[in-house]
Amino acid sequence: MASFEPRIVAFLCNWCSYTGADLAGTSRKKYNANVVAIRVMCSGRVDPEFVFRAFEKGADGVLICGCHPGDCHYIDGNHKTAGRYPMVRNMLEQFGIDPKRFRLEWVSASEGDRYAQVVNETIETVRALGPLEWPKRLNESDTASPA
Amino acid sequence: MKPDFLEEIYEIPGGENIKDCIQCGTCSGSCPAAPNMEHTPRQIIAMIRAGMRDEALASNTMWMCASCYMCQSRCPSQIKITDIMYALKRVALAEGKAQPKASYMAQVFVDNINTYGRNDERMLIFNYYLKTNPGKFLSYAPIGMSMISKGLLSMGAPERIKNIDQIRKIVAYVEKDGTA
Amino acid sequence: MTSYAYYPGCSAKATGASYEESLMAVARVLGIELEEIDDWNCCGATAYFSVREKLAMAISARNLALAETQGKDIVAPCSACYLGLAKANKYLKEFPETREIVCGALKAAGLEYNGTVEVKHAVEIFVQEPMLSQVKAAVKHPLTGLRVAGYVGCQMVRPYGFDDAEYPVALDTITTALGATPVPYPMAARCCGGSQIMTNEEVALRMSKNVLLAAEKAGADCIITTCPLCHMNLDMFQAKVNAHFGTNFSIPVLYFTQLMGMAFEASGLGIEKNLVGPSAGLAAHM
Amino acid sequence: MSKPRVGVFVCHCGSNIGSIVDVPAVAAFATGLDNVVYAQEHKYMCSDPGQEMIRDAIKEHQLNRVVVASCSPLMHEPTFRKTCDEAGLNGYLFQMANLREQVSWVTEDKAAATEKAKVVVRAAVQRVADHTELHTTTKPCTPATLVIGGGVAGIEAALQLASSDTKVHLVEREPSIGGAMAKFDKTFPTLDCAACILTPKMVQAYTHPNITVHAYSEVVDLSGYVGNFQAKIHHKASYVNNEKCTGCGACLQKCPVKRVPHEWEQNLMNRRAIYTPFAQAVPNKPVIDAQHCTMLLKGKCGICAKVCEAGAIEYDQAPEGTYETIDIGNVIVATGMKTFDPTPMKALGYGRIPDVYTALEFERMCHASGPTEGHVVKKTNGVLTHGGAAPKAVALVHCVGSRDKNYNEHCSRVCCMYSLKYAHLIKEHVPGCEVYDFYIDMRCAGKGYEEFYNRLLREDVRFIRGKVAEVNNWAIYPEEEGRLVVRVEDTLVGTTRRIPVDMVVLATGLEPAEGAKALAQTLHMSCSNDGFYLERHPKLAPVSTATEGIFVAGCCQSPKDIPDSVAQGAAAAAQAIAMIKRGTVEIEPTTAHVLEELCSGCQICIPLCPYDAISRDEERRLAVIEPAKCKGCGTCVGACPSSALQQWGFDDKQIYAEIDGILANA
Repeated sequence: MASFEPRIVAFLCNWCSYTGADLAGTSRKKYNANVVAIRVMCSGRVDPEFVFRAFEKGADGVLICGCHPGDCHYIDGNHKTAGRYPMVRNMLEQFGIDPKRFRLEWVSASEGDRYAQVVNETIETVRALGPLEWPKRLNESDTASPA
Repeated sequence: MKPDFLEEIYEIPGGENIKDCIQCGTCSGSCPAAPNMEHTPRQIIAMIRAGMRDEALASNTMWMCASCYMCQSRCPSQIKITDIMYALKRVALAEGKAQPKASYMAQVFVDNINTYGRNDERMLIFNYYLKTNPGKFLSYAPIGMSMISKGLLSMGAPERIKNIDQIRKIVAYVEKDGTA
Repeated sequence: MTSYAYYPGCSAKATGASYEESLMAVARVLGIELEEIDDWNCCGATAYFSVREKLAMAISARNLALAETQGKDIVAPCSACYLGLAKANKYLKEFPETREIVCGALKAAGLEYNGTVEVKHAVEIFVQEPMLSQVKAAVKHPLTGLRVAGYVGCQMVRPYGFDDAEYPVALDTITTALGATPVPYPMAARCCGGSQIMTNEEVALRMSKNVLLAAEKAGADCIITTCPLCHMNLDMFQAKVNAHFGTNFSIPVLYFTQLMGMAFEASGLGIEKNLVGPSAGLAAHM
Repeated sequence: MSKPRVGVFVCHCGSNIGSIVDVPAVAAFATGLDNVVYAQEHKYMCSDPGQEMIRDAIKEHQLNRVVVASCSPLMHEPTFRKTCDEAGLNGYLFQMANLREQVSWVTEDKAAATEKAKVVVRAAVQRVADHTELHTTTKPCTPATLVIGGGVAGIEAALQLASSDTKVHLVEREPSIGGAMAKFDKTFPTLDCAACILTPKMVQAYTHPNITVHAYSEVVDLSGYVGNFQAKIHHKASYVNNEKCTGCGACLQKCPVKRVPHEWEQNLMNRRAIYTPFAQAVPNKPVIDAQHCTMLLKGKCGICAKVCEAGAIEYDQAPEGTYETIDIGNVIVATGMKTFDPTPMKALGYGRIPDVYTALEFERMCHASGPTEGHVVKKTNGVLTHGGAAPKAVALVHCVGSRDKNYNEHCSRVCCMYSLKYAHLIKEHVPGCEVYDFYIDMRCAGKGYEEFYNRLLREDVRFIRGKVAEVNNWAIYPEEEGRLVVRVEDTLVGTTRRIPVDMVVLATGLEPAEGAKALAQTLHMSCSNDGFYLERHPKLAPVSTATEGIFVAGCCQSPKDIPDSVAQGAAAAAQAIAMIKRGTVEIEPTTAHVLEELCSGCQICIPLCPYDAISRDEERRLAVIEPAKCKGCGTCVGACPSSALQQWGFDDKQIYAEIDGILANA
């Protein structure tokens, strides 16, 4: 069958990573079309609920990008995101979702190349894990038997 | 003119950033052998980009290179120039375009390794001058004699490593799909 | 007890014999075990790369595979061997398709390469602590007043190497540890001409001449080298340089291990095998 | 709320989107989506006809939601928001779908790009249905402006602002304003004396009633928002009372500590423990260097206080200095640059060979009040003194630390020109001196620059195209004895050359100033890859930044010459003046708010707010948000366990809708 095309939702912070993603565009850096981005004012705005909602609605991977520590437009929103990140990973594991499907990366406004690279890496990691189809397999454990 | 000559060099490990050359001349300015080269290293890179394949391969520049890596360490575009000089030597040898004597030395050196697994200096000097300038070999006699008297040159036959078959298997394996 | 896999290189058994002898003598004094790699083959130096690239790496990698069976880092006294092995070790990690071919070739020969050993130059193992203090402690005859030009040539410090690429300090560190005085030497990391002495003699002689000229101008009593090819060009062909350029250099050229041996009052250093006899400054310490 | 009637407008953006994304197909796809009552495409949505089309459609089809699928919201969200307002539709009932920067420009495969475009449009359509009317709040704009950096760009900005009768705070961390330009002898291409054209402006800035110069001070904190910033300034302890000090200079003569390396003079001469950076310093008030003043270190001396008739010396000033907070509406950052330290480029010999100088060192040598009072001379056994021997030949080396991936990849723009200036100055100061100029590309792109280059060609400067590979101070050939040797390839001739000279001047490139990264974090500004400050848009908004109310000018944004720095200073001032003249600023309504019926008073949100905008109403045990303080980051909203906190424009429902739109039929 054609290689599995994962669907990934990305949450990008307005000041750094969304601008970095736009820079990847203006510099014509190519990356696969599996990732669609949602703009939030700060990575701190990303409620863990959004992550679970994305998986519940059929996403195979979720990526959050924020400013490098010290660069946050709101002083330390990114530190709070980093604080929530381990908790969300543990919960995903308890739901039987492989934590490698969920990723947090710092991308600055001038790192167009890095954004494209992070996106492509994430797609390949998730592609290797195969489709999640969490809604159908709510009880079956994902880590035990990846597709 | 062969425009894809640039791509050919570009593919070689170490040749990947030849496209970044801004022709500044730092490499030639750093090269101790440049005064004796028909083309300076910078000119050779310009010729590669211009697709002047035959002229570049026929030049003596890469055969003058002493592999001191000064050019590579100073290049503002971080081009591995010494690796590119090796690449040119290989392509010149492979296509029989290498005219200067230097290419014989490399050939004799490799033959020694493929035959004995090691390089006996006497064999290297003897075979090289036999091919290029036998008279010259005699001029080494005084230095040779003093080296023998100081025990730096044995008179015995050249040694062969125990597992010379491993060398042959390696050569056979790599040569089988004709990779350069 | 520091122990290394010793890679002698082809010249160590012939024209560079005194380099091996003095290295072994110094290692004995400092309690360093140099276990020669069994059935090592020629590293290919620069020549093999000029003929075949992937094959050159495979031939060189055979030594890496053999050293991996000993499980110890490689010490190569000759700069050309050091670079030949270090380059293979590095490129095999950087270029996957080259690694595939080389590992395939080695497997065909019943060998295996995993990249688990590092390649070190002989100078490196003496200048880093704790060994440097042991070198100082082992000095029985401080070489006070001896003016030494530390010459590393090129491939020990470029393109990789553990010291500055243009103004290395390692040999000066050793010279000072032995009680001698390092002279400011601008040609410390410039090329002696290497194998061009055979293929383009005029170029190589000019390069060696400049190395000798700088040492003479710096008032050095002797030059210490870290490579048998540099030693050959500077010592054995010093007469040829004089003949060609009308100079009258008479600068003794020692391996840095011979200088260390002198300070340790060790025997079997092979100093008598150097063609150019000792200068007055050097003789005072012999 | 009436049922959503969504209009979707898909843009070709010329060929930027249309050449990769099948725009008609996306428009057709949009018509099939829920709530979409109208879909149209256009070659340029942001053009007047494009906007006209939206306005007409809103009226004709009673649209109460609009989606524009075109470029990034960071590009044209304000444009289309205004378009909707003009058609009577609240600008926030609108959402953009980023089809250019995040779809067409980054996707090679046309089919995949079109599919992705459809998904992005669907997400926007589903999100916009949940949008609610919002209104920006207008806040008064404090008519005072903070200018950080007293170089030529900062001075120009301050003077322009002051001439519009508004208050300016000019903060400069050196004891005097003037910046890098004050160190120059002459300027290219006119060969004006730098001091003659700069000092009048410095004095004008210092004496202008509307400008307060905070010299020897630094900005350590910035809070608030556009129109209402609070800046905390740290006044370093100068141990001199500026009001009392008359600038008579008596203390400068008598201070017994004479051998302190003079940083301003590139350490080519010494200064005393009490000093002013240069003769025409503005303010002309000395400062005491606490690291070298024996009175401050050991409590012995006090000579400067004795000779000071004005009694301005105050040894008892607090060593940590004083702090002051000011209210301002805008900030203009003009913190300049520093030049590259060539020491790591060992081949060029700086630091190893005495007569190898950096550009600024040579600039000071040419300057009449510099270490050699304008005499271009060699050092005599390592020390630079007036009596030194004049050089017979000088080498000017271009691109030192610039256009070099081992150091700085960027071209520093000004070095070719100032090297030409040096060539002229050498010919002038040392008649008959040979001047060699080693360049890769002679970049003379400014007004009158090429003509200046032609002038130097006529002054017999030897131009050699080739980057200098090394400079050595030991001779191989007789004519090199006792001289420096430059080794280079003359690339136009194709040969390597060894050129004996007596002096080398390195055209060191321009880098971000010392402490630039720290200031960026204090002001929450981004830096581009090369470390200079990131402008909002390199072509269309070069002096503004992503943050409203914060502008950049001069070399802190990227290397540039004096004319461009002055122009940017004035440009930044104009944008600040426009906001001050308006008197108000529009504050984005995307702040957080509390749904009191859901709030359990658990206080998780309170410590999360970096701006203390959340407090607790003790009687009703509820969280309360002060909208003026809230900057709309949403961190509290993301943490609230009972979703009692929401953010206007980024409501949970809206983001859920966007997620569902992306993953529909996944």
